[in-house]
Amino acid sequence: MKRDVFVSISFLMAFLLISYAITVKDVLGMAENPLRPLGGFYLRHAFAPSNLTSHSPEVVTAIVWNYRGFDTLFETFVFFLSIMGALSIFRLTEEQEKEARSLESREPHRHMDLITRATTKLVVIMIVSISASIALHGHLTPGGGFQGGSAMAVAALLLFAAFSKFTLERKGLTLGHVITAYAFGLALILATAIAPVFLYDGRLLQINLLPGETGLLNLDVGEYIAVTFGFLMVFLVLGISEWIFKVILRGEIE
Amino acid sequence: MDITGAFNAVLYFAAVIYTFAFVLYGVRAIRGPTTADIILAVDCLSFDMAAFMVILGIYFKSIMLASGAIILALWAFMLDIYYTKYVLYGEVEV
Amino acid sequence: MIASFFIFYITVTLFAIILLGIYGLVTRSNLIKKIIMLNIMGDGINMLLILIGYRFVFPVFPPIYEKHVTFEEFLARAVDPIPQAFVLTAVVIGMAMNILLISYAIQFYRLHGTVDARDIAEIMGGKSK
Amino acid sequence: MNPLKRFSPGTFAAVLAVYLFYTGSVSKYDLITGFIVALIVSFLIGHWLIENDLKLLSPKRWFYAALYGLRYFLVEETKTHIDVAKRIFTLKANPGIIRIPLDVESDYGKVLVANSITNTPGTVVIDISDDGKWLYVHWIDVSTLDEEEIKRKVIAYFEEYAKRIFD
Amino acid sequence: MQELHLIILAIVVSFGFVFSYLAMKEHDLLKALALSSVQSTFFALGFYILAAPDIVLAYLAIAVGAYTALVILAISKTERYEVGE
Repeated sequence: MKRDVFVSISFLMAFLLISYAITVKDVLGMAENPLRPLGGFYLRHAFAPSNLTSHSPEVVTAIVWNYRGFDTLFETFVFFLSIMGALSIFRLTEEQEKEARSLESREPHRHMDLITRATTKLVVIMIVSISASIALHGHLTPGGGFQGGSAMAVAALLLFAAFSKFTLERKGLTLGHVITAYAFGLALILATAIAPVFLYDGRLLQINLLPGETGLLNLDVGEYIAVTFGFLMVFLVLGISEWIFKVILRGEIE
Repeated sequence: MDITGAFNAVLYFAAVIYTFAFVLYGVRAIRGPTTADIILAVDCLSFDMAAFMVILGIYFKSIMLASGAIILALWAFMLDIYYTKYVLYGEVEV
Repeated sequence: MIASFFIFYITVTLFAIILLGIYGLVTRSNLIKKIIMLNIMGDGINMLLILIGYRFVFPVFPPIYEKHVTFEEFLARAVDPIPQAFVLTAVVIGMAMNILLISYAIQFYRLHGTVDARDIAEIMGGKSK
Repeated sequence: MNPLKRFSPGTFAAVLAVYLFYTGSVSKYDLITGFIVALIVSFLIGHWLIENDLKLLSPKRWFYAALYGLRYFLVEETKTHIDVAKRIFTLKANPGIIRIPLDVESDYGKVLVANSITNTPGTVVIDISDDGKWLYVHWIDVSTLDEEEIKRKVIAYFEEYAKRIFD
Repeated sequence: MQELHLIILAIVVSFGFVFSYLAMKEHDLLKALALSSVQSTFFALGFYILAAPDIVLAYLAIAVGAYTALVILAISKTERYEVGE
């Protein structure tokens, strides 16, 4: 109880201090907001006709993949690591996997009713083509690899919920295939990052040496594939029922 | 009468009505006794928000900003399906 | 004058949301609830960053060059693209972090049957208050 | 399964249309990328969305679909809106859940009937039986329990048109 | 004209604050998640007003779509009700 009072009072103090700093002192410089010089530089040079251009009218994508490309490259690896972490937490040995398969075959397929399924089919087709549009137009209009990939992941989630996971696994969306596709996406990103070194004697990730907008397009497509299948992988593993895990893990604990 | 002025007036009117609808749905989302009420309020709120975005897109004369509205309308559908599946079976996937 | 009042109101409320997120993160004991509050805090921070990059001019443009405006007008009216690039990274990393945290929570529940921070402290041999 | 058999021109056209609609421009780049995406999607899951592509080519079905749209949005919606508005002011309601048999064969026909019923005020579809033969509907005014009468009052002409469009 | 943006933004932020407070107070986690997704929807509108269409696309897909599904999944696998003080 005493602790709660302390916490509340300290938060109130912090709030008052911040309010004072913002309203009276104007620490954030919000009152009149000029364009900062670095932002002006990017705006001026992202689609300039002469040098330093990244051939992209979409300045955010230009910054994300071209000016600060290393940042985004390593961000992709952070994403990769977190997904690998989640997978390694839920890992099963080979015998356990076999046991899980045999237990899963006894489970009922909990798909939803006819109306929802038929509507979901239509919506999923829409989401797939919209997400492809977002990803492939990343360097022209708002969008990019991350946005398209997460949109596509939502389509996969809809399929999981409306049909059952087993229906999709029977149709060929198994964990092995998904990991293969994820690896393909990462390989595309890495290939685009390394290509200037071998082809044009450039540096790593110097993608404006590539002809036209190829570099940005490749990176966007690679990111699209990687993000989609990364999410999908996690949800495939999380989709295993809880009682199966309890049966399997019981042996391990005792 | 000036057609642009009339059009702008209609847009203002629609924006005010939508803001009022947000408040009403917000009340339902706050007070709703069961979780189903809250989810229904969230759903309606999302669709209203999508329409509001389109109105703002017309007002700012920028077609680029309208792409979010389509997406929002699709995502609200998914939220409903997940909630329904959880209530029906207690287990979401499988 | 009225504009600057609104700016201050928005900024202060955003800070209030951030502090609320931290408060919930500290005081709630359920791990899933902690994750929800962490996300609310992150949203507040993202919004604040975007607000710092905003320009207070009337027809404000997103940082995307369109053909039908001249380059000078675009420069005069487009918002700062750098915070947007930062926030784009932050949103995706936040989602990666969520995946990892939620898988930790689920696995802990499978092994020990609880997601309450006080019970976790007891299980791990600490003293719960 | 033979990949060529999976290909569905209907899905191809739908995906390309949504792609171009969302993009909002028809340049060479859009057409090429949209073509590739639509090709991939329709080879992967084409047979799954549309079972019989020939139905799409029949002009009679399109004509009935247009007629149905006009009639539904102009006549039926107005009628039921007026009816429900009257009920709000006079507070005359007799709500209950009824069961309606369905004759439509195809899935999309059933969806059309169910969504048409839900979209008109006063009636909401709650559930559909597993074999798709029965609809459970919450109706604001349960005035009769006779099956034919219920069908005439709630479903009206939806089912005839659904049969003509999709079967 | 400029004020209109700021008024809408102020409304959005106020709604966001109210709903995040309610989400903090709620003991039923599913309700808390629904309330926090109301807050996410309002923030998406806020990003939209702030002329950040890139962020809107990413944020909508993640905060309204994938994150909600993930947390519902986690709730269905763990506990629905938070134990009080």
